[in-house]
Amino acid sequence: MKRLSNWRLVPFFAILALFLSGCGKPYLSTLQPAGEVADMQYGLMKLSTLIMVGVILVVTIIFILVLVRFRRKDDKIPNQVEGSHKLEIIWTVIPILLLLILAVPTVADTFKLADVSQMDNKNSKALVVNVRAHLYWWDFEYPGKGIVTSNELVVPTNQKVYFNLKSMDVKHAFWIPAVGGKLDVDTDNINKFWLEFDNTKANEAGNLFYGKCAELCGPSHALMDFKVKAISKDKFDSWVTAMKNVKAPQKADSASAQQGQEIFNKSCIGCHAVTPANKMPDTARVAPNLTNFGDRSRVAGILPHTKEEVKNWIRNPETYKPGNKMAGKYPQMSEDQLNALADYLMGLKVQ
Amino acid sequence: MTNQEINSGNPRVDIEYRRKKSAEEMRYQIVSFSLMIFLTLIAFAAVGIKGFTAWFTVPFIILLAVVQVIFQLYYFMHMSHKGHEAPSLFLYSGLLVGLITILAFSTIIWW
Amino acid sequence: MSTYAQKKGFGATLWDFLTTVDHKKIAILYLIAGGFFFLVGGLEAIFIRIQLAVPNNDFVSAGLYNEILTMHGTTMIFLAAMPLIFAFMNAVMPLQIGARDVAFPFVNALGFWLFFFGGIFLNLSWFLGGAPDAGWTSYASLAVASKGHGVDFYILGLQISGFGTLIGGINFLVTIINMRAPGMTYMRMPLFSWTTFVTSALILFAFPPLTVGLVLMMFDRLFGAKFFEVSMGGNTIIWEHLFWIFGHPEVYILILPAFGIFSEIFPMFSRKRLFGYSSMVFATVLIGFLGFMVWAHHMFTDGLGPVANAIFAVATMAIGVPTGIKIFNWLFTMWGGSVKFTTPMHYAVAFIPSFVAGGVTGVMLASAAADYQYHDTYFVVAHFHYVIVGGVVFGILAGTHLYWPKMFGTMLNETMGKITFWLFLIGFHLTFFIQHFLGLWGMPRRVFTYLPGQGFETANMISSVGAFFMAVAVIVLLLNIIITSVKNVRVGNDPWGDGRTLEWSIPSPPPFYNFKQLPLVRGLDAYWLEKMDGKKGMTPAEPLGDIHMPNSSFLPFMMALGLFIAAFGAMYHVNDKAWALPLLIFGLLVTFGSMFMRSVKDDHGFHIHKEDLMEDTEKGAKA
Amino acid sequence: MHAEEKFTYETWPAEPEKSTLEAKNKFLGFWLFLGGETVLFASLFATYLALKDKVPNSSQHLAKDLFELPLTFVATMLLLTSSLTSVFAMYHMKNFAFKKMMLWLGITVLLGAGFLGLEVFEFHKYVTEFHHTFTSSAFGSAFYTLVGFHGGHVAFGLLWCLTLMIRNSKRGLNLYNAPKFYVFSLYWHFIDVVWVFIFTVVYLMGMVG
Ligand code: HEA
Ligand code: HEA
Ligand code: HEC
Ligand code: CUA
Ligand SMILES: [Cu+2]
Repeated sequence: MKRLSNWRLVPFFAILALFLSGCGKPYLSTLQPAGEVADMQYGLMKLSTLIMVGVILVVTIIFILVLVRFRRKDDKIPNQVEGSHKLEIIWTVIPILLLLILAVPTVADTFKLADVSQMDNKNSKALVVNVRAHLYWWDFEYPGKGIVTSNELVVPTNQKVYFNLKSMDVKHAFWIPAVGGKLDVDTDNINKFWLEFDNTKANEAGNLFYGKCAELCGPSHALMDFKVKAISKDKFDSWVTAMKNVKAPQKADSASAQQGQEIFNKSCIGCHAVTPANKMPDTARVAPNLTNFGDRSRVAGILPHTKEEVKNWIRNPETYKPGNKMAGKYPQMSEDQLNALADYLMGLKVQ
Repeated sequence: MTNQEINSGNPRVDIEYRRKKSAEEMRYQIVSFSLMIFLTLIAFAAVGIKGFTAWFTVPFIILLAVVQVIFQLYYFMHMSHKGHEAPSLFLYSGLLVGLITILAFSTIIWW
Repeated sequence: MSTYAQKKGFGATLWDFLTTVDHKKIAILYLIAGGFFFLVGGLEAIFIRIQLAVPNNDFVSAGLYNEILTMHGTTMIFLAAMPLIFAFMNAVMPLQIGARDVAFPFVNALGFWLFFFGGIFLNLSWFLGGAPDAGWTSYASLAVASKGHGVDFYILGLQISGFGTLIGGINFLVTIINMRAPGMTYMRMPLFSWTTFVTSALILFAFPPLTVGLVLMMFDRLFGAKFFEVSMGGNTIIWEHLFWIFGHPEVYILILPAFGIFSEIFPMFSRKRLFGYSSMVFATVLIGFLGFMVWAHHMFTDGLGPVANAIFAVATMAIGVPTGIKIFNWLFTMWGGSVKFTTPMHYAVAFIPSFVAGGVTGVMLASAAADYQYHDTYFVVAHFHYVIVGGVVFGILAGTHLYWPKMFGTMLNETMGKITFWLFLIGFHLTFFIQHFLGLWGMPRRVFTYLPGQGFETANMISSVGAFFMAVAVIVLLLNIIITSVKNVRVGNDPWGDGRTLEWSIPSPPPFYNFKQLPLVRGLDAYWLEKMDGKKGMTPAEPLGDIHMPNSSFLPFMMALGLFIAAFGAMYHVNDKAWALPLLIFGLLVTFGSMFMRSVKDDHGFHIHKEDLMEDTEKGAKA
Repeated sequence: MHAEEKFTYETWPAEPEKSTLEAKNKFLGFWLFLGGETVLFASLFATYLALKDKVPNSSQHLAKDLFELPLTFVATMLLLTSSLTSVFAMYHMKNFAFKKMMLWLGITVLLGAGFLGLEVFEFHKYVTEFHHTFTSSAFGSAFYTLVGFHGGHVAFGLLWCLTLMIRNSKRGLNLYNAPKFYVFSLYWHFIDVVWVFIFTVVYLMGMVG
């Protein structure tokens, strides 16, 4: 019987090991935290898992003993026990203690994560990003720097980055699993929080983290991904300078691209900006800013960043993101025009 | 479960007693009605007369409302009578849930 | 049994069920309708799992997936789990407390028909232009933006069926407070009746906020109000609060009766009285009470601020304590007992580790700062299916096997029952265990597909395979029901042989008046006490006398039908259809007309005379 | 005691609203329903408080511009008095004085109808003079929903009372209909309770600003 219960414990330890080993992908998994916030949360996860596994173990041991020892063997009527005060006190007090152990760090971390006092501090040099969620794409504005980028957030590592979240249509949620927990992007009010991107972990993840929309927002909710390029402070600063330098739409360099630019200026520029200093009010920014489209790693957040996929996207966005707000808003393009547009767009680089 | 006879053996004695009880209760009810009207008047006056700050007026009129409602419940709706244990339990539970709702809506809806 | 066992034609039987006010027949109606919706919801679950089995799947489209997802959650919670629980509450609770009937038989029937028509209305959306697609939570910004009538079906359907649930709850409360048999004090009441009581109280206080939420949403979508329109001063968080002030108690509305069923099964098949009865009662009440203090744990990521999050986190964790008390009391009920592994007992035993696993992940979710990671991921999906399937569905399946003989007079086959059990158990863990990890690895919930290369493929495939095990299990259960109904082997009062409470002291199924003479209750487990004293049945508490019974009525059906019709009118009125307003008025006239009829036509019911009852006894003895 | 039994002044029980099992059930069931209604109205109050004065632009009127003391005061007096008259009705019900009960119920209905009339007048004024409508802002929606729900309850109560009175006008009191009258009076008081909070929270607090 003892042997049996020991044998039954093996899977639990296996599960525990699996859980703590942190599988999943480094650019995505919450079990491979890559920043202060995710670390804190991972710590809470480990603590709570430990407690919970303890609880499960106790229950399981009693459970197995019962199943093994008290099967019906004869027609004897067992003793009708009413209860036991001692036992009842034990299983009231111990859980309370366990919960207290969990509650204290929970409360402490909850307050730590909500501390955005640096944002309101006029003198602080904290980096702030205004995040605006739109149906199936993300807009990132760097206030004070006068630049806007879309679908690919660029941040410096090893420093706190503060976020203002605002939705332009329905509710979304902003989530970079490997770097920290999510916060809703509400329609009613601006939500604020901070994240920190760890430099070493970012390198392990290829400097690219996956971000997701975590609140059901319509048909393409599943496809409302974005990417986070986490780079060192120096690289970030040079990126900002490079972006700022784009004062006017970049000139196309090849003939095909030039043709593409013309088409773009006719059919697309009404929605898409190609300069980073977007002066329009935020409600008028109806489409992703494409200034640095050539530097991106995905098309529309999900498709591989190749010329072919750019063409596919423009040919028929609806097949890739059902319900998106671009489909049907511009004339059908011929194969040549698609080629030209793709050449132009892929050439939009700042670095 | 049939009911036990509430009346005593002699109906006349009982009736007399009951009449007296109800007349007495009626007096209470008229008194509480007058008080309710009086409280209402004060509440309206507190708002009508300029010069009080909202910090005073609002809690004050809410207090008056609560008192008035207690009169309604205990005298008009007879919650003071026995046999109202279950009704009070459920009314107060409902009130508790409702107050928590109102508290939440005046704090964590933002602004 | 002169009145009960007569063979009737199909039409007469149908009419009987359409007009019945007998709680035992209403129980059967709830069982059938709830069972049907369970199959529908299960089929939707299967579609979900097929779509997610492989990345980039196109089994269903994105929009359709959201409809299936929404309807799966809504159907399972409102139209399957709750009605199935109501079935057992109706079938068993009045018998357990020794009552001849419920307090409001007419209202009881009305409650059922409202639920039924609400459910039908909701599901008709599939055929009338598309189902609701904003999730079962129907968060306001998305729900108001949702095109077509899907969300309107949700609002109106839930409004109608929710009203049915509410009056059903009041009926149970009054029944328990006023109609317990002589000697049945509160602290002698079987635990299932206690959980019915607390659940009904939760319904009474939790459904009004939902009603208000649905009304506001209806006004916004159908009548141009601006509650949730931010540019007009509205606020969508109001919906979230109202929904969860209802929604969290709702999950305890589901689980408490399941706890009740298990609290009957453990003592029965351990032949031992429930360990720590009074602390079980206390824990039930405490869970119900705390259930109203924690709703914002569904809104940790809303940005309510650290103070609110911390308060609600701690309050939520507190619920683990009374639940733990229950778990250990069940374990110690079996400890030292004589445990027989019948099918219901299988479910009860499997429930303990499954539910504990789901419960402790609940406590993990309660840790607000960590919930920022879990929220809206598959970790949450895993949590709630562990508690709901491992708790509520196991409870329902256990109850089905346990009470089947009491409701229908014949046993379900035990071997097939155990096959169902094992298939379901394996499938359940296979489907949902791995989902914890999917969530932690970064998979959000409510996604119609996922891209390859993120490490989600294998786990999703495993999960989908598990779902099919559950489907096979359900099919075996259906076969079991068909086969045993055809064989129809009749059973006696106490077919399990270990019955402890009053319902096992009377015939299966019971006569329509339940108790010829009300029983005298001498303690907890009243029937068991008598059995231990060597008696064959309960000692009557009253001499044999006439019994007063309510008349059947078709009005409940009509009232519900009227609202069903009116709902169509309200919905199509936004499309400027000329017939919509008249239809709305007509429907309301049907409902209010029926109510009017009900109040002006006196209905004093009828009496069963002493002589007939005696005749019944003789026949019963012969049969 | 059977519901159909005929009674006299002498045999009429002390608590007719609780003398049969059916009556007891009705009595308790109705109280529980009121418990639920408490939560319902609390939710509406909460919504109103969250949306009070939430208007899209400054051209729209706020609570302090809309409400006036005299109108609310008269309405309040009507409803409070009707609560008293229904207490009188119940007093006579308990004394088996059917005619007097009917008279007081009639007065209750009249007062209630007066209240409702004032409410309609008031709404009409807001809509025409202030363009404060159900659809003009979240504030408007919340205001009309809360006050309208109460008004709807009053209207339903009036119909209910009238139905009871007409239906039972020829048959006098018995244990079948006495609980119905009693339960109606509970309902009517409850409406009054809600109104006390409406005039305090919506009107008076609205005028305070
Ligand atoms: C029957 C249904 C049911 C039940 C019983 C529970 C029970 C619990 N739930 Fe769950 N929950 C849901 C159904 C249910 N839940 C659903 C449907 C959702 C998702 C809704 C949606 O978004 O669609 C949800 C979501 C949900 C969330 C929100 C997650 C999110 O969206 O981010 C949270 C957060 O706190 C939570 C917590 C809890 C807790 C603490 C319990 C506790 O009651 C559990 C208590 C039990 C135990 C703890 C185990 C036994 C105890 C012991 C053995 C004693 C010792 C234990 C300790 C010391 C820990 N639940
Ligand atoms: C009582 C509640 C309940 C129950 C019992 C279930 C049961 C199941 N649920 Fe779930 N589920 C929810 C309530 C419930 N669910 C809720 C509230 C949500 C959230 C919705 C939202 O986000 O809005 C959800 C969401 C949800 C998801 C997440 C979807 C997403 O986020 O994208 C998934 C995915 O795996 C899932 C799967 C399942 C499965 C496989 C079962 C299985 O256990 C089902 C087993 C049953 C069967 C398999 C039935 C078999 C039927 C047949 C064989 C048909 C035969 C037909 C005829 C004879 C006509 N459910
Ligand atoms: C109605 C305005 C509109 C017009 C006109 C429009 N688009 Fe778009 N475009 C959008 C929106 C909205 C998105 C984001 C779609 C999504 O991800 O859901 C988008 C996305 C894109 C993307 C992917 C952006 C990224 O960040 O990866 C590209 C490339 C693109 N559009 C190119 C074009 C081209 C080329 C044209 C003209 C032929 C065009 N668009 C016309 C609205 C528009
Ligand atoms: Cu945006 Cu989901
Ligand atoms: Cu909850």
